[in-house]
Amino acid sequence: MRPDLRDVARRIARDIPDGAYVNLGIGLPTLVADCVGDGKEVVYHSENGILGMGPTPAPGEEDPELINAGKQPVTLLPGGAFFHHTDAFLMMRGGHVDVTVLGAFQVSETGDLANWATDDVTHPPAVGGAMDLAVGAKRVLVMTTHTTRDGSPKLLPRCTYPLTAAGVVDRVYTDLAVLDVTAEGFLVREMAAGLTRDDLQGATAARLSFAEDVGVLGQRE
Amino acid sequence: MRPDLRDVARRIARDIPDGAYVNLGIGLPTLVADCVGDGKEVVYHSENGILGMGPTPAPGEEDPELINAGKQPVTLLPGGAFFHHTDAFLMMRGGHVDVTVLGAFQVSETGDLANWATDDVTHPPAVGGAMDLAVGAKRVLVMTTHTTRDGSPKLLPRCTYPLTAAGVVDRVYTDLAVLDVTAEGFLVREMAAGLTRDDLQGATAARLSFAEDVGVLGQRE
Amino acid sequence: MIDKRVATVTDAVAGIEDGATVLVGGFGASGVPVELVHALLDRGTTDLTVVTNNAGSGETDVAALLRERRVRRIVCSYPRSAGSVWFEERWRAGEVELELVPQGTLSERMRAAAAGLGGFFTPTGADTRLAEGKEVRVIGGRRHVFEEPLPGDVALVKAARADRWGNLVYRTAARNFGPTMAAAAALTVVQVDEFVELGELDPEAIVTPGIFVDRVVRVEVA
Amino acid sequence: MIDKRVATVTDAVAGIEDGATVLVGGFGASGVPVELVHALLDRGTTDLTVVTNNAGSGETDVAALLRERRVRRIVCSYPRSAGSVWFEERWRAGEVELELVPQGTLSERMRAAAAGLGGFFTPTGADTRLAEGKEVRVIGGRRHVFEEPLPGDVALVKAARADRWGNLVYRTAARNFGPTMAAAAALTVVQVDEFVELGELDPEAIVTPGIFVDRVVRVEVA
Repeated sequence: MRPDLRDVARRIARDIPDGAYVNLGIGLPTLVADCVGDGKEVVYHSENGILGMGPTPAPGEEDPELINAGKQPVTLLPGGAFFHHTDAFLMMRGGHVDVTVLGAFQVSETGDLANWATDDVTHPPAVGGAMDLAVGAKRVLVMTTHTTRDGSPKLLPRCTYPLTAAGVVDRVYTDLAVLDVTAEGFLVREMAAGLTRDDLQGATAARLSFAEDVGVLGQRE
Repeated sequence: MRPDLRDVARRIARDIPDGAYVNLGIGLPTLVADCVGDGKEVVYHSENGILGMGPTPAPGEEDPELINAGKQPVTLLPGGAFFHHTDAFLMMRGGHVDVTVLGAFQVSETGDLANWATDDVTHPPAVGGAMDLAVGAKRVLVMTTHTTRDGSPKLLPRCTYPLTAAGVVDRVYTDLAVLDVTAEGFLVREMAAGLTRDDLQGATAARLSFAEDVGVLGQRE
Repeated sequence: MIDKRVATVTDAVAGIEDGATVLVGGFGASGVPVELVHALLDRGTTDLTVVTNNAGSGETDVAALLRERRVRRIVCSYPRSAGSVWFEERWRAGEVELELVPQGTLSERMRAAAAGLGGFFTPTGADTRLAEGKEVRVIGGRRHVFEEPLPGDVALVKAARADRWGNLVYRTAARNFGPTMAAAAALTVVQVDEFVELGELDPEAIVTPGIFVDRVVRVEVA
Repeated sequence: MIDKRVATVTDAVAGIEDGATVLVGGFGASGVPVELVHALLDRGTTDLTVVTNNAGSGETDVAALLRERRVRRIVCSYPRSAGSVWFEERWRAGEVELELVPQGTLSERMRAAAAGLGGFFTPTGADTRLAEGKEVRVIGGRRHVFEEPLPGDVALVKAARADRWGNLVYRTAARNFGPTMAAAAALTVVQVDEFVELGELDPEAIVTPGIFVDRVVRVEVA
């Protein structure tokens, strides 16, 4: 059975070490927070000046000013701290965030990331903090569907959409595979059960290589 | 009677407006704080992260960590704040300090200031925060004896000692005169009682011009 | 005697002129100085350059400035959001110029202005179209783009409490751009929920020292 | 589980290697992490580059490192003070290299390293001999000098209180270089007077969030 995005989030959560400082991008990546368990203590960072974000508040308990980067209400854990935006981005750009998980429109085999703009010029552009996170986090993980809704590949030899940053992606997690970005391009570490190498290559525009011991995605839970 | 340095400090204090944010350099300029009265509320800034410094603590009341830039014990007034060094210098460099009073080895007629190094190479150099204050304060006042101990002039066409900053001095207060730095060089605003213009020019290497209404230094108290 | 408190939001925005560059605090709806922006709207000030993270939403604050055609140019990292209808309308019609800046660079450029620096090199955006026309330099083997300071004529900021010296503390994530904007503008105007006596704020915990603040006004919490 | 507390100053300085660049907090005698520097001395670490505002005084901390010839190079704004005997002795003998940096530039260069920036232009020192050999650029009609980031392999910092996440608060003017140095080093080691429980520090008043801190050790107040 093809893994769904919650399975992908669970898989990413496994790769987040105990004690890590983590920034989850807006949208899909926020699913990861719910999957980090096993007694791990992870400190979540938000670009708007929060370290130590806790779970979503109970209905009626929301504080309209205490929000995350996606403008959703959050809470603060004991040990959490508030600081201003410039310090929040000092942390992001300066390599203090251990792991970030970002969404993507496209990822290239050299680790280029495109996740802020398409070639649609009828909508005003918006970039937010994606570029700072992409260049600054110690480890950049991408969480994405393997292809677009119409089946076009998202893992490409070169991105065609405007770049967020060049050569920054460390690992990509999709509903079909886990792939490392290496000097030789995408290296498949895990694949969804029932998928052949040809299937996966067929859904990928970049040329894939395969690790000696390709695991089954979602089978190590 | 030739004014002493306490008279000069009193004269400077008169020029500090109510409500000003003021940084007093190490040494002589600290005399100014004791002379600011008349119900003025002045906020003193220290480069080591203090705004709202109060008077010297009573003997036995010193806190060894609460010191000023000259490493002397100080106190904090209600409304005072502590911050880190980088923010302290952001204030200094960024034009947030209204007035600084600095000592000088030499001042040039174009407002160059030399106050951190002589040509003595047997002592290790030390610069501290003088350069940041000199370039950053909105108004740079210099407090100095008019000549060195051996009678050499300190107000020169050009400084011979290494510069602290170029073109920054607004006004110089000495035991002989108050002089503005103008596009035409030093303009004498006030002179000590009993001194002739020739006396003053004789003690000054730079060429002086004189305001239409030269006042008597120390006579406006 | 220092007393930066003013009585009304009208007093707070007095003297702000047409053509001003105005830094407007807030991230999403958190920390937005809504009443100050509305006072500026009521004042009739126009031809503004607005520097702010988002471009407003619905009919309030920056969205209202855009609706009333007071904004010539907006410098911003994320103008597009649910409800950014007026921004999109004015932008599509070519009635507002947009300078898009990565969020960290936006904040850092204001800080550079506050700190009296002439600019800085950042890796953020160096390999992207947002670096077009900018100086790029390889430092430590990595491409960096040169970014200029971004000062404001005015900053409009929301904080939680102030004393008469203008010392400020904020509340949770409403702090966001406030401290940087307060330090980066020639005239800094702050709305707070509450005034406190001088000395009541902990000197170890003051976030924005009064040296950065020109006017504070109390706005009743709704 | 995050617990950055270590039991002894010896544990706190474990692994610091010869040749390291060490940022040492303090201004005069205020905020100097004396016991951490002595632990580094006891460890025998040598060939150090020390970045610190002053060069020590008397026989303690940085002065002791200089006396014991552990310092190859010192980066500093004001090495000369009453009692800076060991610095002067080593400097006169040509046994320690001095890089003199204006104090604000020293602090800002460390901040640039902390912030992941490639350097900045500052007006400070631009017309002085401290700009010799450096790039000078006229920005806004004013001469600016280009300054590079100054990162540490290690920072030794003194604070007042810490929790197990490494969140820190300081005491009065002992804060000085601590927050900047803590953020600018690969390994940040902090001595505090007191440990507190997680959640005991006010999240609005934490000065150094634990993200910048690797080890905290409690040192008995004499």
